[in-house]
Amino acid sequence: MKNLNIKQLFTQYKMLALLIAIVLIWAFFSWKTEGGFITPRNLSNLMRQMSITGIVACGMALVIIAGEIDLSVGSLLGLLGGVAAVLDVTHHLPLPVNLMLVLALGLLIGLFNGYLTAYMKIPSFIVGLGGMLAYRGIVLGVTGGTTVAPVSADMVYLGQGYLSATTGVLLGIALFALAVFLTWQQRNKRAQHGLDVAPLWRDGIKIAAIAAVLLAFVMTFNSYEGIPLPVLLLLVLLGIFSYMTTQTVFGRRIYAVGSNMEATRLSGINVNAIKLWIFGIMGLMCALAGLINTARLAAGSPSAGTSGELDAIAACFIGGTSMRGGSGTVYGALIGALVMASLDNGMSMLDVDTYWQMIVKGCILTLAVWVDVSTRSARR
Amino acid sequence: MKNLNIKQLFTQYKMLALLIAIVLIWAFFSWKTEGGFITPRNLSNLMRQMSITGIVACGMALVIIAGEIDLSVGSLLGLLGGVAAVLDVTHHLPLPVNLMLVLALGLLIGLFNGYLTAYMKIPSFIVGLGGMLAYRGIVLGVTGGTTVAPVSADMVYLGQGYLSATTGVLLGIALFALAVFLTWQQRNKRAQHGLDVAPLWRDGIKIAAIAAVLLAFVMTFNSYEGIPLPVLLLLVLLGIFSYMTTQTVFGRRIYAVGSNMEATRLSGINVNAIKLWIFGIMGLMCALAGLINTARLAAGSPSAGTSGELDAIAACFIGGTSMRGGSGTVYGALIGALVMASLDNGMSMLDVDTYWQMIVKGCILTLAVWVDVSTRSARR
Amino acid sequence: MSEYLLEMKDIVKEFGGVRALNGIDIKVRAGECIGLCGENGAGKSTLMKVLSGVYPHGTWDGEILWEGQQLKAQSIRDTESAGIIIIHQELMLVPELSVAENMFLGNEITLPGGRMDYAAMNKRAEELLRELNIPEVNVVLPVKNYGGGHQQLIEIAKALNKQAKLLILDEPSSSLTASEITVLLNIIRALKAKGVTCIYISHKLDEVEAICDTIVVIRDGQHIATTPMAAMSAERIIAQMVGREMNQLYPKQEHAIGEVVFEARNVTCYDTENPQRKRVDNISFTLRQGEILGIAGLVGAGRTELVSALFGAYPGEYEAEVWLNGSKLDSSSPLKSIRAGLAMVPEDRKQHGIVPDLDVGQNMSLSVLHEFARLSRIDKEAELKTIRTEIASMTLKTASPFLPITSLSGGNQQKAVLSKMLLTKPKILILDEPTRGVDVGAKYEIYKLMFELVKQGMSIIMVSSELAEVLGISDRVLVIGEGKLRGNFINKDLTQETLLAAALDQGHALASNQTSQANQFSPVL
Amino acid sequence: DAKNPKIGFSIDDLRVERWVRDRDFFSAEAEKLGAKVFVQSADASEQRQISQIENLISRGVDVLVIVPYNATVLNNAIREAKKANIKVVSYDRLILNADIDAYISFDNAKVGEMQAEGLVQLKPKGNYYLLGGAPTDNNAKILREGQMKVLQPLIDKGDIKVVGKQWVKDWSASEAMSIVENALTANNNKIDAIVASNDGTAGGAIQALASQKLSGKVPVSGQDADLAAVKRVMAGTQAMTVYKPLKLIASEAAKLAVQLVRNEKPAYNSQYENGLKKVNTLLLKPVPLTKANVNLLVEEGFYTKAQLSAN
Ligand SMILES: Nc1ncnc2c1ncn2[C@@H]1O[C@H](COP(=O)(O)OP(=O)(O)OP(=O)(O)O)[C@@H](O)[C@H]1O
Ligand SMILES: Nc1ncnc2c1ncn2[C@@H]1O[C@H](COP(=O)(O)OP(=O)(O)OP(=O)(O)O)[C@@H](O)[C@H]1O
Ligand SMILES: O[C@@H]1[C@@H](O)[C@H](O)OC[C@H]1O
Ligand SMILES: [Mg+2]
Ligand SMILES: [Mg+2]
Repeated sequence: MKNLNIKQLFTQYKMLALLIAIVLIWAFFSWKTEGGFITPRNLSNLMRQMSITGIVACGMALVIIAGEIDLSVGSLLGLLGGVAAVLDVTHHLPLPVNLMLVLALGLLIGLFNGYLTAYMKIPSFIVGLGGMLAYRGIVLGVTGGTTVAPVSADMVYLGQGYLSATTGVLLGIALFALAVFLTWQQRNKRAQHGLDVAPLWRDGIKIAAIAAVLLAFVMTFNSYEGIPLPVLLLLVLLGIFSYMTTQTVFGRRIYAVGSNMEATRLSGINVNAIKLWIFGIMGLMCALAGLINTARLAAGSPSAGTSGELDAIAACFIGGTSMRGGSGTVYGALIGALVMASLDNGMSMLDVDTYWQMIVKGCILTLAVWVDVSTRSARR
Repeated sequence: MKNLNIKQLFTQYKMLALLIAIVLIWAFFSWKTEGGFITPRNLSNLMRQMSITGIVACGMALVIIAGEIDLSVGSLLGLLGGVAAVLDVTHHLPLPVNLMLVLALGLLIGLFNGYLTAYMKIPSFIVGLGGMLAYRGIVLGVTGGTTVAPVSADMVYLGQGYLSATTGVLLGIALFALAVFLTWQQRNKRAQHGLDVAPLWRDGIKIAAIAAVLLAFVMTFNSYEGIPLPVLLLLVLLGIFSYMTTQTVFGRRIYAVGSNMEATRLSGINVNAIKLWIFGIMGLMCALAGLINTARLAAGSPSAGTSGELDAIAACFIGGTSMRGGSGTVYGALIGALVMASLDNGMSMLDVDTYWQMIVKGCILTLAVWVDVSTRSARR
Repeated sequence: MSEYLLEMKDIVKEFGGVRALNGIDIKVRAGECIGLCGENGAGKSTLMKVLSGVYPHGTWDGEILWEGQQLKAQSIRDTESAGIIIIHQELMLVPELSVAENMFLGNEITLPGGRMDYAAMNKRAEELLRELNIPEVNVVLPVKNYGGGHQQLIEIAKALNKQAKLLILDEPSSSLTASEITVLLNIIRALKAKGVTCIYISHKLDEVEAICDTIVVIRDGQHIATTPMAAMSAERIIAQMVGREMNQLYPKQEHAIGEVVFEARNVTCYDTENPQRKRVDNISFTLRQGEILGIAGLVGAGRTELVSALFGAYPGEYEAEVWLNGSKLDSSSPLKSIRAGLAMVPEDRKQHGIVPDLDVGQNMSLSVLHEFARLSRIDKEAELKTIRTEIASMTLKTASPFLPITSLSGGNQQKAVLSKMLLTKPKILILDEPTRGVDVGAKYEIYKLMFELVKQGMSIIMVSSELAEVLGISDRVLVIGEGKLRGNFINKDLTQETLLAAALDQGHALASNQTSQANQFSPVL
Repeated sequence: DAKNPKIGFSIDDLRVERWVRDRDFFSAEAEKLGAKVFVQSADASEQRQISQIENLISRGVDVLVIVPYNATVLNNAIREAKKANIKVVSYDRLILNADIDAYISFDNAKVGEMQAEGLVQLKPKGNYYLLGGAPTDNNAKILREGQMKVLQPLIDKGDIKVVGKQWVKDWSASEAMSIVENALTANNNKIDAIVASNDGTAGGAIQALASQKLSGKVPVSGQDADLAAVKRVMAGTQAMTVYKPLKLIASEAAKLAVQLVRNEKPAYNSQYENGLKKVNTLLLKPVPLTKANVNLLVEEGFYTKAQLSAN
């Protein structure tokens, strides 16, 4: 049991390290911008700016945990965003229909990628490389190389809308209630099964911390315009994916596949089906990201999403997802995305030259992973 | 011994499959362009067009065989080409000095990448991702974001010069003599060690085939302008790298490291040093490719080499290098590069729409690897 | 219904033209415990993979009747639902998942909505582990935290958790200690009593003798004989396996033991996960010229850590002083150790021994490749000649040195790894579990080789979990327990009981039947 | 041959909207003149453009019309063309240091000037933000030079303050949007004008303004008269774009190309020094386009009325 605690602390510590990094980055930029960086308004911007990478990173985290990679996501995001724009601008489809169609298309293409990887046994790296070219080609074909605009106000709202202040508060309260309920349920369950229950004060502190974070979050956004819809979406995804990866059979099997595919197969699990669906989910995430991107730009641009795969992959790795598969978390990936977005946002606020921005980002990325690697145990 | 032949035939067959693919592609384009595709002039173009990707692919093949990947090569190529241009245009350095400096810089940066990967244990994927950003940033800094031109005629000659017809013929003869000598030496050696010697007719056929290929090669180039220097460089590299991977201790160790690094380390091999040097070589190749690129452009451009890493990696995979490391060949990678270049060249001669070009290339890439995967034995 | 639970008829399985199974027929009655015996590469595992659906129906020829019905399994799922459960020879656990998750992988207990019912699974997992006598394993920790022995037991627990009609155990005991094996055999007996049919594969014939009712021997992919155990003995099993009589398992040969040549002082290894914890705690010992030093101990005792530290291969923090012929060595990396005259054949052949993409010959020459090189160019003819000689002298069974190493049977792979190390001409040879998973015939040859080597003046350190082997081969035996040196015995009238007692003995003084002679240089005494 | 010449048209990047239109107009006119056109798009890669030019040469074209991605890197390729007796026309952007036969263009520096002028007319004083093109695109630099030619005197006078400038990777609209969002935050929305270098990036900038309810209040420039941009100009959210009468330049270029092959004398109206020689030039006028003169587009058939009114 002692061992367990150390280990737990360690995993928590890993996330802590990243959070500390974020605090440092934020502190630095706030100092440099004389507080401009941490105004509610900029934090709202920051979160909106990271939302697209974040959405893609959610899916990418699963893909990488399962021991695969998907390089086609940037192009696929562009393609799906482009399709959404064409359906909206040229065909005037009502938003819900449009959404459904684009999501379905994303799922389908994702499943196709998955099929090639899982059943045709083409390494996902290659499927991604091929898709990167092919899907970008299709966007160009679909949009004829032109920017498709202006998209309808409904759609723009998806990217630029905000929750009203009261809804935000209600949401915060609901989340808090959920946290309390879950903790209480867990205590009950453990007691019921005769497992040792954490001391009450520890769960108390946990709940208090959650309350503080939720409060800060809702307050910050409400003191600007409210919680932006893309950020809300990202939170929902974070919830769903965290639940999926830690609580569901499917989620745990993703780790199993990535950690030892052969053993998983020999345990009677259909590893191909798992991979197939992971890519399907990745496709769905590309559809969501594409929609939000089109909504944010109020236009479908043929070059949308270019090199989006690199951002998403970088976010996952910064967030501690293992290159070899089998370990990683979705919240880690999102924190990784936040690190990158903070750097972009802060440096552009400081009006740093592009080339310095690139150098700094490259160095930070490498540094972050180095810290991760060197604090991790040396064992393989 | 029978088993051995099957195995040998199989490896040869794999290369054969690729060569057949090339023949098909060439035949198709020649038919469609009414012979325009296989004019000496276009073949000369084609080879020059593939030379830069080819040079990078030589290094990348080693990196991938050793179980690593390098995503920074495109940016590094751009950086080194940019430095060469600046040294030439702004500082008027004589060409040999310039060459030496750029090669040394390439080696150094490559070794630095290798150091991060091998000794600091940062996954090469991340080192590459970081480098991709950072080195591109540095190019932008070095060139100030503008194109540095015009470079000196000496340097341009590197990229645009041709061997004279007689030199070409002499080179062909020399290569032929070398082939004869090596075959003869091998026969002798085998006899000397009491190993069975291949029948004379088989070596005869081999030599005849070599003669035919050399003849066709020299004749084709000479009937246009001669052998282009970048193509010559590529051939030299092919020779050096093939020799290195198949004949030297270092080469054998590259395969061992990529196949099972831990077992290799326990066999008393300094695996870190091997990785270090492989990245060093990769850096050198980037320097060469950067120089040729600058010479071909007659200018140092801040966007040179963008996404060059993807082309090189694709070439390696099409050429049968294994994703997992431990197997692959340099000539395979070059054939892979030739396949991609042929597609580009042929489709552009046929005036195919860009978006179709991208789609076709994406599909062919995936298809090629699928064929490779599915014809490969199911071993392991 | 037929009288047999299972009939396998005329099974043929080919790998790229090579026949691993060549028309095997096997019949199993319900409730029976079959001992499946055969040399390395005989096809035992392949046969079981055919049976359990690892190789789906259609990738092999022949017919399987299960409870009188044709069995055409497409995957493990199908055979598992029919009640055929297999424990694989290779460890098949998922390192990143918890012990409990591993035990329920593929058969998770779920709550509504596909949720994992952790409470239920953890509880059941703890029960199973208690049955296997390893309550110290924490079921919520990742499996990677546990060593080979524990993992093997977890694997067994995973199989026990499924409802088996037929349980196949493919070398389940290769990393287990004697006491753990006893627990395992008792569990199998209990299963038998409940009417579960078993197929038990092991190279340790005493286990087979102890629990099997019927012995099936196969050789070169063909069925040799099916005999009731009552009519068999270990000797007869061996004779059927190798096709000739073998009157002796341990070919002990006289050899001269010289002066102390090698000394390890104060070896301490720290756990990689938890640097506070010492996996090896200040061990020192000596080794004489021409001596075979056995190192015995329970699984997890730290023997592998000890020897890998000596060789400079321990992945975590460690301290060690290594002396050879009176001078201190730098053995901080395998490279330096090999140069200094040390060589080690690691425990885990697949992870640390073979290089799968190199062929047999290239694997053998890997460590000494530079010796064939002039100006870095390999003289391939010279290399091939050496390889051929080595293959002949090791009686390594391979059709050609150019075959992939992965196509060899385990025993032959082991020989290849061994000859890789021997080519470095070491003065001190460290063998970590040299005969794990190796058949009796090949074991015999490896022992013979060891004796030849010590006769030539080499000294050998052999880590082994098989006490019979330790006693049969060693001149002297060290016993390690919980990272500490627990005993140092001259192998004369030494018994398994003595060694076990020393290994289990906690907090007592160092056990030894002989002190002055064996350890005159040892700082321990 | 001279009657049915083969024209190779090498375009920088068909992913940028205007070039698609250039291509269509060009091909239509050339075919009318009896020529056959081979179009290539280099997708913003100088290496690919060189390869494609080489391929067009092997294809045996009689004249090359080139929209360089990077104007400084083509002289080797052009030397090859000259060796094969192929005429070379530089289209829209002047190819430097190379032996080209003719240049037809709207001047990029001029476009930059118009962008700045368009904004200065509306906001002669105040805080300006400079949103450049791709940092790797030479033309982005030339545009910036043109803009600065107008702005610098005003900056020196103290009327205009440049509160920030960034290049936009790949002319990407989303990148432009983030940059402007951050700039607005950093300056407390105290930005009075945004000099965007083309319509794509202008679109991103305007979306960022829209979320601050500033669109239409802060003038934004552009260029190319992309359909989306023209709609924005009409809606008042984008102050101006620079209309380059693409149909004119395209058909003039087609005519010019055919004339060169047929050894006829084209009607040049200017000469430009490209570093190697004085190049005969046909200079066309870019037109600053504001709400006041959008009808021009319909008159010239650049867009149909329906296109502009459809939403
Ligand atoms: N996937 C495979 N590809 C090629 N050959 C194989 C494969 N699996 C097994 N073989 C070959 O089939 C034969 C039988 O192997 P198998 O693993 O069944 O032997 P075994 O009796 O279980 O031996 P051991 O006692 O060493 O476990 C061996 O010659 C082996 O090399
Ligand atoms: N509790 C543990 N936590 C982490 N790793 C372990 C643990 N126990 C064992 N291992 C690993 O398992 C492997 C084998 O265990 P170890 O070396 O301790 O035992 P040993 O005495 O060599 O026994 P054997 O060789 O019989 O397994 C080693 O590589 C070790 O790192
Ligand atoms: O027309 C513009 C062109 O001149 C510039 O070079 O690239 C972007 C285009 O919008
Ligand atoms: Mg076996
Ligand atoms: Mg061990």
